[in-house]
Amino acid sequence: MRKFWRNANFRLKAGIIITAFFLLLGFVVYYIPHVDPFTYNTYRGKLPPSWEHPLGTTSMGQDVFWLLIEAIHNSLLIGLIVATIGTVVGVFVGLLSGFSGGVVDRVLMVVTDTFVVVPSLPILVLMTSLMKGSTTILVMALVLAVFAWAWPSRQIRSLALSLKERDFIHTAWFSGEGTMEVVVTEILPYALTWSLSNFMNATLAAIASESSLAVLGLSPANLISLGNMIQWARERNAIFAQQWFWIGPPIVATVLLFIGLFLLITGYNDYLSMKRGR
Amino acid sequence: MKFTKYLGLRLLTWALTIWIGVTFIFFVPRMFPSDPVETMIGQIQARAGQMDPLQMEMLRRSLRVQFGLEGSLLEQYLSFLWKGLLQWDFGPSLMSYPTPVGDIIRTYLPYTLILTMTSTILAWLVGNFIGLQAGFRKDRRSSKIMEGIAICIYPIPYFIVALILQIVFAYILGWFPLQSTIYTFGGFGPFIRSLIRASILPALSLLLVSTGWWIISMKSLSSTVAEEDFVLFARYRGIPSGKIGRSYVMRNSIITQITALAMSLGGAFNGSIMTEIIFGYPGVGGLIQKAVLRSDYNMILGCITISIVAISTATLIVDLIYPLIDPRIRYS
Amino acid sequence: MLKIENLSTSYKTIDGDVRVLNNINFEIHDNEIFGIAGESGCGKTTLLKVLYDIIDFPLQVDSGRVVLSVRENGGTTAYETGKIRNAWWKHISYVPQAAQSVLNPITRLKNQFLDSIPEEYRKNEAKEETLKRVAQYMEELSLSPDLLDAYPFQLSGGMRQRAIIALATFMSPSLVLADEPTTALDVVVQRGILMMLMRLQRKLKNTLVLVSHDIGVHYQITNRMGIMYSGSFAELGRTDDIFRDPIHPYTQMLIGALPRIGDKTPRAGIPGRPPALTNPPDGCRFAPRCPYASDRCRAEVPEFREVRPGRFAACHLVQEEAS
Amino acid sequence: MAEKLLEVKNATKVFRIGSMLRGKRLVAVDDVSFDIEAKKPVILSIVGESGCGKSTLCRMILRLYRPEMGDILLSGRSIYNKQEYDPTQFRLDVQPIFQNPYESFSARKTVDTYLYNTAVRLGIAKNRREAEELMDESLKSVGMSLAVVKGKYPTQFSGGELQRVSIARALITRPKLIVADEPVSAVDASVKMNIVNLFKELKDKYNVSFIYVTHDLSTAYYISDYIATLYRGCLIEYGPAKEVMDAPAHPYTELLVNAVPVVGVKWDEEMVMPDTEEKEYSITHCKFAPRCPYATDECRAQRPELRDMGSSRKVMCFHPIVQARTAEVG
Repeated sequence: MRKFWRNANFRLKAGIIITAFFLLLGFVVYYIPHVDPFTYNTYRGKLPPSWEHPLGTTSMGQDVFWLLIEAIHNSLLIGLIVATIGTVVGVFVGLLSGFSGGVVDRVLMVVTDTFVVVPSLPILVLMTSLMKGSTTILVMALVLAVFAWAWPSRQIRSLALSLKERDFIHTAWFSGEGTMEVVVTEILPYALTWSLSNFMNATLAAIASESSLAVLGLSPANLISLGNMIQWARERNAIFAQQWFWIGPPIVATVLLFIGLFLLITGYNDYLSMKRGR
Repeated sequence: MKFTKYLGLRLLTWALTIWIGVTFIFFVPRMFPSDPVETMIGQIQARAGQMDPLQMEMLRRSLRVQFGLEGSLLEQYLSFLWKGLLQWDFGPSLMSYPTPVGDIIRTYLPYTLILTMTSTILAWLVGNFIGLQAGFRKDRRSSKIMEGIAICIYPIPYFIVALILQIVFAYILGWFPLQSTIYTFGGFGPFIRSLIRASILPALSLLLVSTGWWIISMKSLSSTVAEEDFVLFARYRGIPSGKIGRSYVMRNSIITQITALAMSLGGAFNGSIMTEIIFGYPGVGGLIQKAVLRSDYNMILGCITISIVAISTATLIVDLIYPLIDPRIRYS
Repeated sequence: MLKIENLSTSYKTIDGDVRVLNNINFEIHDNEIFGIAGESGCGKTTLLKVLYDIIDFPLQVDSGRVVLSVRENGGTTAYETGKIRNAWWKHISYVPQAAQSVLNPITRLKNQFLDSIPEEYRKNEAKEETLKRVAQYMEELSLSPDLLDAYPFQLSGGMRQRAIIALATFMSPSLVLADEPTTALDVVVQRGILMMLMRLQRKLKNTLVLVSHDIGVHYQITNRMGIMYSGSFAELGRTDDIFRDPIHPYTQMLIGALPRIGDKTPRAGIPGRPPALTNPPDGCRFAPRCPYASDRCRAEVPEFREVRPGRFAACHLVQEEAS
Repeated sequence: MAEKLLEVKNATKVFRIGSMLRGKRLVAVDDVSFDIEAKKPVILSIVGESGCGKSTLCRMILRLYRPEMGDILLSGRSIYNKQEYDPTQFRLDVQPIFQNPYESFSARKTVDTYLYNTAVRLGIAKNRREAEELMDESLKSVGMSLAVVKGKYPTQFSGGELQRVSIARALITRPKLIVADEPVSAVDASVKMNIVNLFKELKDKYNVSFIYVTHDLSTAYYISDYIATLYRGCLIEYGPAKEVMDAPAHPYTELLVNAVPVVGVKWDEEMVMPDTEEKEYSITHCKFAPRCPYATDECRAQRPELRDMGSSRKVMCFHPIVQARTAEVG
């Protein structure tokens, strides 16, 4: 662990620190007992920051700080669920495609490529607008996952294709391993290293998609997410009213979270390639 | 001979992509329990009050026809493919009844195309130029600063960048209007002037994000290429480093970046939808938002179909440039 | 021609410096083919890099230098480590391993030729004129000038390597360094290319340094050769002498291990493996594998010295024999 | 019990290069037939230049590629016939050794897991203790031991050591046939002989036949009983190794033998190497004719048959060199 930290590059360190900070806010601070920030008029509206309300309150009398904490929690949760589904499905489809070859592979490839090329947002708009308002985090995540599997599957397929002709796969078979065992113990370890960086990427993309849908008013109306928080502030004219402590924190949080995750991804990739280089 | 084969294959995947995409968006709404016709009737009832049952039945019928919900699933599907995909006829728009959806999209599409294309191409050129400098001359201070800036801007979602630009330039500094207005009447001069004025902030937000991406990817790509055997061997041949940068590193990295450009178009389109909405720019993005608010499903389906066709075609065009630059595709 | 004085180099790693070349001294003469032999990891590639002045991180020169003397404008100019780059391709050129990846994959060969010819050699002539000279030179080497219009991927490995040799010798450099030039090629092609190198050297009367792990190749075409083991030379001298009468036990065992067509008598390889450079043994590095090793061998590093005129070796046994 | 260990019957493998629409056809292995007797173990070398199809042939015997035409029989049973092929028995009888030992094992696993799997999964050892005994015995027969190998990753071995481990793994099943694809080309000269000698030794000790695929003619001469020369997918010469290489009958075999940089005999500097590298794989006449110094109009018109030359030698040539030589001598 200490050695890892010593060898880690600056980006990886910065990424880890920022991401850890957000995980702390979203999954530790979140559980400190607090008033439900969604309810209107819990406090007096438009309060400036104070000890009691570190980021002030909204026009509707909600506490911005706790609103932000819940938003970070929910956004991260959506991101993680989508990334998990996307990675698992992507790895599965990619391995299937790469190993089966022939017609199955070709069909899967064309479908995968379609999902990579086609613009995802309009289709997500269509899907979410059909279930406007009546969704949960999980359903939202499932919808977002429709576009989260294609890229990893493409990558895993090419990884599988390059691995399957490698001699150690043949050695494994001649050592009595069955096809499933070969996939699980020989291919998967290689796929996992790659999947970790893809997982973070997918988290990032999912949070961004959810926020985009929120700005369109298509995220569940009762879901406190970073995107919805920004959207609510925009709807209530926080910009015109110069309520910077209302619209500012979710924007700053989103920016920081994204930069943090991105630093983590590129830092991790650099770290891997450096490790391989030696 | 070899090229026609490449072309044929590429055209085939192009057609398949569009077909799969369109089939997907045809079946998805039909998998959801909500029925757009009933939603629509509910809305009309809410507005017009109780209606005569016979009249309502007729309305329901005609709405089903207009939504393309008449007949068996297969018939609906075939007619959707035939009318929508081949004739661009998506039925009437329900928010500006009875104007056909196709006509409305036709007036909005050029704005989006201009915005997306200029910003994408500009971002690709500028980003790759800076990225090449940063990758080939890694140790320069300016390279590191450029990369640092790119890393801090690229990961931010399009609409956040748009929002920040709006707050800073339109609200605080007041240099631009908060919402775009384009004067379609009043002559060519005012039209162009208002178009440029309305496009600058949306274009800038698209540019910032995607330029960031091209800088980052070109930097890592060109620094990898710069360590390839043929670049090292070129150095050992005593070729001046400027020449190596141009004819060895750049030309070989650009090939990869063209493929990447083709892959990125969908994302760029998503981005322009978001910025259009933030700035109220009169493009397809704004149209989609309005259609969503008014539950105009014909319009949504039309916009999506057209965007799938547009993006796939743009991807196809970019891919066709590829063999012009890479002789390995041309000759083998 | 080329003088190597007290050369020591190491690679910087996070676990400290790893010494790869140890105090190397030798000379390469005018008008000869000099071979450098050795197993993987013995330092022969590093040595070649330093000879060609490719000293990039993490490789560093700890001591010593390489001096290249060439005839230029009537006089003799000496280029030293750090300056040899200025003589690249004009006086000293480099032939890499016959890899797919050493030529720019997307430009025709003729452009790669033009790129490598500096302005002063173009004599203000038009591109076409220069290309005509190149085509003429290709014909002299019995290569088809049509190759110039080809892309690298259109050529077979052997053809590409011939083109690279033409590229490397077009400006008649005084020294050509070839790093395993035939390693990835088939024997028949290998023989063709080695003969081409040999004829070229005879014609230009310059110096060719050939690095190869294949002892047979050295026997066939080099005049003098050095055998490296774990970072320094074990033995160096005229090729024929070395094969007729190897002095160092490593050389003896290496030559003894070579199977020959027409001879089925049992042969043994050398037991053990070369020492790790990160943690070399004290004394002679070959001692752990040497059947004749004494306590002295295991304690004291043998000096690389001239055993007979023109014949060098680093072995305590030889010194005893001589005294 | 069949008297042949391995029979390769008209094996043909065609690769399609390029896209699915209209790809080029490349006949990698072209109607190759030969067999290995079961009576006593032999080492058969398959030699030829890169791209001659020797690796493809070897992969067909290992069932890694399926031949387009022809069949391969092991102890009289086709390995491509579903009724006759049994995957477990096949792996007990045939084992591979690959070119690059570092590629033969996953970098993410310890190498002993492969040996352990071989012992347990194929039903040779019943429990861990039996398996470990087997592993240790196998490792000892290649000059290593379980104590040394256990728990180590591939990168912790030298190339020569790891190649020994991979031989030890193959030996665990006590196979009848080991197919070794360029097993020493990634190994240093000083240890190459150690591994080659091991083949010779194991052949008698474990009664196992070897197919030794190589481009190194000197080691092929040194260890093999029989030799097969491939050229552009065709088996052009076959016979006892010593006889074939001492007096090649096919001009291509002669060329190959002459091109080896042998210590002791300097090359004739005047000799021209006919290495025009034609990329045409679909020639209908003799494939070697364009490079052959002795080619006649007949050679450029049709393809020669694989002819029996007596003393179990075969050659695919209209004008085998042997006659000329015997004429000179006589």
